[in-house]
Amino acid sequence: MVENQIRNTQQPSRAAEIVPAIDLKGVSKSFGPVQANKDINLTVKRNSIHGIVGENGAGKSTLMSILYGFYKADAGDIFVHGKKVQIKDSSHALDLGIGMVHQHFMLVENFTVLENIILGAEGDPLLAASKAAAREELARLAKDYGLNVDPDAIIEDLSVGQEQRVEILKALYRGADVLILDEPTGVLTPTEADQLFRILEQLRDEGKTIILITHKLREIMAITDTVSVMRRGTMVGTVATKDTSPDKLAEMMVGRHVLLKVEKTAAQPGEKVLEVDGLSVTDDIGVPRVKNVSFDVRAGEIVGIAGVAGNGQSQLLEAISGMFNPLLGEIRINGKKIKFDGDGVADEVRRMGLAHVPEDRHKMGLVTTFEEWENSMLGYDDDQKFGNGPFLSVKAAREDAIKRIEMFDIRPQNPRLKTANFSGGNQQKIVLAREMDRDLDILIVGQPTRGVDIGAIEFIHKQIIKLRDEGKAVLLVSVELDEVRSLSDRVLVMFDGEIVTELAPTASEKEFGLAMAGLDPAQQ
Amino acid sequence: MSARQPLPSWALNVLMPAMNVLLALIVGGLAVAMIGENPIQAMQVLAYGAFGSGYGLGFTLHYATSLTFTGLAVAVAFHSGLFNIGGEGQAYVAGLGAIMMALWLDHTHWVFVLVGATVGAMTLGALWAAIPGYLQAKRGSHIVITTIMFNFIASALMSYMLAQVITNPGSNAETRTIAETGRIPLLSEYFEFFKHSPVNIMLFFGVVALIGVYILLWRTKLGFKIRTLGQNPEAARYAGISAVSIIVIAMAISGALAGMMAVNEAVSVQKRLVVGYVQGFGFIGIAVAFMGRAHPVGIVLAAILFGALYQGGSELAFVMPAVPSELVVVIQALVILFSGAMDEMFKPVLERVFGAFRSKPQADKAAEIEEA
Amino acid sequence: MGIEDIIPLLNSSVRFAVPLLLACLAGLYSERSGIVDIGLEGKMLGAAFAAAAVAALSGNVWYGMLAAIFVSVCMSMIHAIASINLRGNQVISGVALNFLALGGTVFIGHSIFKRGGTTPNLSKDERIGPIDLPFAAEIGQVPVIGPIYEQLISGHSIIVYFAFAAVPITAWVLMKTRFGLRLRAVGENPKALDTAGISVFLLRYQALIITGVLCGVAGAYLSTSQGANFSENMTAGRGFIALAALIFAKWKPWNALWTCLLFGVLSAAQIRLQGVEFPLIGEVPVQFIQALPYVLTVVLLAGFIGRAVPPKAVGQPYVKER
Amino acid sequence: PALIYDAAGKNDKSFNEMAWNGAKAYAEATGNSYQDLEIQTDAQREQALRRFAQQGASPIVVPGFTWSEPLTVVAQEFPDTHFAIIDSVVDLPNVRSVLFKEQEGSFLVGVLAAMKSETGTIGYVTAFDFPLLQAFGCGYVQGAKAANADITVLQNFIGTDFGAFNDINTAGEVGRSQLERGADVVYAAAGAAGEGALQAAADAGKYGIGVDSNQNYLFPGSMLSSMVKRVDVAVQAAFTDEMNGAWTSGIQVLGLAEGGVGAAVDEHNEPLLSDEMKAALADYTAKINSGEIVVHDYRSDNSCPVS
Ligand SMILES: Nc1ncnc2c1ncn2[C@@H]1O[C@H](COP(=O)(O)OP(=O)(O)OP(=O)(O)O)[C@@H](O)[C@H]1O
Ligand SMILES: Nc1ncnc2c1ncn2[C@@H]1O[C@H](COP(=O)(O)OP(=O)(O)OP(=O)(O)O)[C@@H](O)[C@H]1O
Ligand SMILES: [Mg+2]
Ligand SMILES: [Mg+2]
Repeated sequence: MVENQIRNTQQPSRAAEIVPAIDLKGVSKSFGPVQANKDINLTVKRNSIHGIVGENGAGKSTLMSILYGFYKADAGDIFVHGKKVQIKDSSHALDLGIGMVHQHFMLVENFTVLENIILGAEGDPLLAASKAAAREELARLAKDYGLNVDPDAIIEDLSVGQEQRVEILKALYRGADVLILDEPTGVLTPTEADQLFRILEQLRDEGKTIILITHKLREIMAITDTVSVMRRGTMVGTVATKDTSPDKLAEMMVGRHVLLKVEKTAAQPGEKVLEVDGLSVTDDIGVPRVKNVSFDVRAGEIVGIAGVAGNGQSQLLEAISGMFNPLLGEIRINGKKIKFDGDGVADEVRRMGLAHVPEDRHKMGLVTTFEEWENSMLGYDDDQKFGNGPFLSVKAAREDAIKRIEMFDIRPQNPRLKTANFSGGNQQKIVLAREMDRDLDILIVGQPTRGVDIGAIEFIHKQIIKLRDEGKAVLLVSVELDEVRSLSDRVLVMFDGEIVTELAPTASEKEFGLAMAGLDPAQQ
Repeated sequence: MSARQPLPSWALNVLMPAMNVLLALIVGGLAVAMIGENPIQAMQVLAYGAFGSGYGLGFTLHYATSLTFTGLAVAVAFHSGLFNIGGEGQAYVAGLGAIMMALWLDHTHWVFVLVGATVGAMTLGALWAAIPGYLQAKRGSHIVITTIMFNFIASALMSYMLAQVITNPGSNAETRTIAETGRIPLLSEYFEFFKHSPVNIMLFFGVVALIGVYILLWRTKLGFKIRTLGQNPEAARYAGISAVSIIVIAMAISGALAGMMAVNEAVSVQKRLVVGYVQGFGFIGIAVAFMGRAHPVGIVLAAILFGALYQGGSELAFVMPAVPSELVVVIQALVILFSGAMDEMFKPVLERVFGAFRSKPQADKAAEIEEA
Repeated sequence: MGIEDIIPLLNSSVRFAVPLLLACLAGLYSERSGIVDIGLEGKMLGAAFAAAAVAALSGNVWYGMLAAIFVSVCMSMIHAIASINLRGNQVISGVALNFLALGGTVFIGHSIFKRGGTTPNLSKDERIGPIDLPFAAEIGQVPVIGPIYEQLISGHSIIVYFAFAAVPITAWVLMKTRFGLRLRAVGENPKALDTAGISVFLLRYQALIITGVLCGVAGAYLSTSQGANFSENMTAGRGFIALAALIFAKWKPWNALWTCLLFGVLSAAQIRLQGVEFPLIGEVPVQFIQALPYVLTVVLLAGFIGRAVPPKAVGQPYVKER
Repeated sequence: PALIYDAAGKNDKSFNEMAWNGAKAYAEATGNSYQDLEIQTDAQREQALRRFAQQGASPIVVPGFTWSEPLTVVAQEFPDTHFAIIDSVVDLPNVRSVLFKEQEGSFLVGVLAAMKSETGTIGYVTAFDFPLLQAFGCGYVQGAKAANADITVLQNFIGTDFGAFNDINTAGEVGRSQLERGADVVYAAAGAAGEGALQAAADAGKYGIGVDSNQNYLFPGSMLSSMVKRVDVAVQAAFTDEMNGAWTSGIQVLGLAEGGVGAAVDEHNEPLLSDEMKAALADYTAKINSGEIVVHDYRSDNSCPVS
């Protein structure tokens, strides 16, 4: 409170001090068999930044979706600025000044920014007027908060960072004074994240109230005033940020002690496993994405690729894993060249000893409508152990799946459950279990912990290190700079399709910052 | 907690479909009443005509066999992510392959005719479906357009073949009849029970096809690849599955299945090929496939249901001539509507009913059953 | 082949194109809102019957038109209930409507007119006849453009002008109005609309009503303007062609116009090419000529049109809570 | 007695409806009743025949060549039942096969068309490429050429399968296209769809020729004539012969001479026919009956000497 006042530029009214912006009492919600929220109480002070943390599937998104009127609570009361309300639907929530930036963005991909902004808030039946109005308002917001995006850009062409700005602008355009952000930084680079936080603080200082869901305790500690912890659909507790620490929070979340920093010994690199030579990749629409990239990864080392999202990492991964034919250059695994002919050499590449954990599990790594055991053999179904000849041995496959479920502690422990019904964290584990637990020579991993809670992060990091210590080669791509630095033995920084430099993980934030901006620190 | 409870599987998979079909029959009955006929009697006749005698059953099964083939065809394509509206044309063109083999071999022995016609039918059917498949995979030509177009093209092609090429002077746009020696036996030749009904050896082929498709889709690696592609093309790419070859293969299988109808109808029963012999069975196959949830068990049930409606319908035409024969089509439509498209209509109601009767723990068990 | 041959050809093309165009636009509204509609055929057939039957009974074709629209909209609402409220399979629902129309028209038609589904012939004033645009005769005297105006532009059924007007109107609605914006959004990402506080259900219902109206007009055109009575299954697959045209047109109104006109021209030309001696080839079997429109469609598609990307959410029922 | 219609159904306003009329005529003339039935699928044909045979109906008349196969089967099962098939031959002791010389009737309307035409171009619209329908067209052309050696006859098909018999709109466009290409008489042999073409002719103030039943009443003033095919006579005859115990099996060919086919002349089209035309009708009728003119039957060799 005290520091609030110090920090606040404008003095909040007395009323605001006592009347909380949001007050949830005994809120419960269940989806069929799944009880997502059990009797939740939550109080959010006016013009404060309130953090919410919790494991995957803890019920954070659901609780916020209820507050935003997207879902209806089965029980419980909602008070907004002290007034008891029955939030009928999202438009009602918006009228009450509650805006939400969803975890999975709610944008129409082939619309312009402007169209997305006005959608649902058009005003009169013809668009012309409202569009003009929106333009001005956007200009104003851009000026006030440095939230600038080209109003006529098509969403598809924007980076995730920009997409998120659009989401925030949507909320502000609708005059939200309570702003909910669900895992906003999951997809952002450190720089983007910092920009976002500056904006959030500015909003708070102007009297808005912000609820921030995140899996990253660093962020919680950095900008929240208060933090609430959820576990398995219940509210474990709410504390003032200044009175707590990452380890305490982690323990509250998971219910046990967790190591937050990765412990690893020095690497003993062996001979080259993966060699990339003058690789250039051009995407379907002819845009060059990877430009003459060369590097190699040795047995027993983890090579990290740092960089802002959208600088060619994805295309690099796709080329190496045989999913996409590169334009020029060659890739060798254990000295054997990958022959790109026709569509889908990914299976051959796998047989050469490469395992691939894709960046986006929902889009690529999993068929969410399949049962868990089916996903646990995706890409390896031709293996002898899954049945000989053309036939598939369901029995063998399920036994194999159970083995992996136990080894990677995937929950619920049911190979017959539809994959969509696993939480994101567990979905990620299914992919890791499939790719890591086999005799591979090199593992390439994209965004291994995106959207995954710390309990799972700790586990995943351990597994990657273990693999390295068994003398496997690992290529790690992540937009989480911390992650890259703490896991890798060498770090390559990628910018605009090129590898600008190689840095030691111990290099300073500043050096990385420069490199990721495309400037080789060596030359500075 | 609301009073709703998740339904046990028997309620979901037996009770609800039954209620849907019943509703369809009731509405159909209203139509009958509308024109001043006795609906109860009509429904009795319908049911008796379809199942009441070995003879009626024979017809029902014969129609069901054809529908099983066209239904499975749609289902296989569907699992690879493609909507094959072309069953009608594929079955039609397949008739050409079937009959030409049959007429070529009919002086030998019916076994050769059976094998030859089957091969011929499956080959042409597969071809007629694989082309749209290839165009989809390679050129991105939308399969729905191409299969629709191929239906029309098939009609023109067959009109040409039957009127100008393999025609037989004196008779009308149809091939000559298969010689006695080469006629595929009807079951009635072995079972008096089926006397005078067209059900024939292809019935067993239908059963084989059902099991075959099940094994293909859920017990082979090809099937796994087909389903992966159908459910998530990106994941298929990630897994190194070649979309082009899988699509072409899936469509070929689909067409081959549709083609089997030719052997059941044209070769075995009509013993010759006549213009437009498919008579819409290809289109009903779409309904059969979707109502059967693209699963062999569902498909066989749907096929029998529709077969029964056809056969019961013709019985109705004898017994109650005042009822226009189109009533059957109307009832078919209602069945498709209620048990196909509106299949969850009664779910909320039932959930409340069950909720009222059952205590929490049981409900949870049911929930688990449902989830697994 | 001079202008005096071309104009009739084009007139015929227009008459072929109009029902396709109306049905195609109907499908456009439905599918842009995220609802697959393979029931266009059935709606047209039902409407064609209603129009012919009511016109014959009342002697007033406009009552027929209203009946057509009413029937088609009702069918569209069945589709709406199945696919929006009950989250049923939209393809099955469409198939069901097609069969319902196929059987229902004859069932009812026969019980009323006792002539196996066909309705009595409509006299000239019981039909929607051609109308002459202002000064058709006068301008007709002007060389070249004269005949074009008098014979090609003028002298069509009001429905023809309606159909052509529907194209720019649809384009305008889609791009320039609130409804259009929301319609496009709901077909791409209904959740985005829902979270913006707009009812997905309501919007889709509105779209399907428009679909019903347009199919109704298309059906009325077949049985009371281009033709003069109803006959069993008289749509003869036009609904499916329209569906193909919609995809061919990549769900865009102007493309829809060109596609349907193209198909109209091919159909009209096909008739005139039957039995014609071609240089070099000689006379081609008539069936090959008859297949021409369909074959060319496939060729064009594979050759030039390429991949058509449907509205993202099309076909999937909107489920809020899994 | 019983009558089982072909797929098009008893209300097709042509072939099957004629058969129905015959049955009705029999009922009126004798006061006896008859049974009839429409079928849905081909598989029902045998079923229907057998049903009536078991019920003891005799004779059982089936109009349409598609009946030949099922009839062959069932007629053998019921040697004591009498059957009659129209438009096809089933060579069995208890079956009467009735054939019509459509080409002869078509010849006559061809003559009328050629004589009526001022443009020197006439048209023939039919459902699809199908021997029976080709036979109509071939006779029509022969007649036209006989009356006017250098007449042009446009021949067009509506579709490629039985669906064409219902596609009124395309039929209309086909008719129009012929009119636009200079035809001023259109002969439509396409079941229900035929009306589309006749309508087009009427709308354009040109002439149409109907088929099977006398369709002159449809568009008085623009119907030049109708090529009537007296299926009704055949059906009524079969019924009455049985009643009078005068049943005869074997092939019965009904041509012009037997009054089985002809060009309908009634109050509706009388005014349109000039005296020369009537004279020509009589003249050619005589020549054909006398055998002086033999009208080629397309079905005999699946080809037509003239076009
Ligand atoms: N739309 C839905 N339908 C059914 N069940 C759902 C739905 N959304 C969430 N759930 C259930 O509610 C639980 C809570 O989900 P929620 O999304 O709130 O978790 P979360 O805390 O946001 O997880 P994450 O940190 O991964 O986003 C999930 O475990 C899931 O079982
Ligand atoms: N069909 C379903 N039934 C029950 N629960 C579901 C279903 N689909 C998803 N869930 C739950 O909903 C929650 C939210 O879904 P979501 O896909 O956002 O998971 P997530 O943990 O947020 O993954 P990510 O962080 O990658 O988005 C997840 O925790 C998952 O357990
Ligand atoms: Mg969440
Ligand atoms: Mg998440």
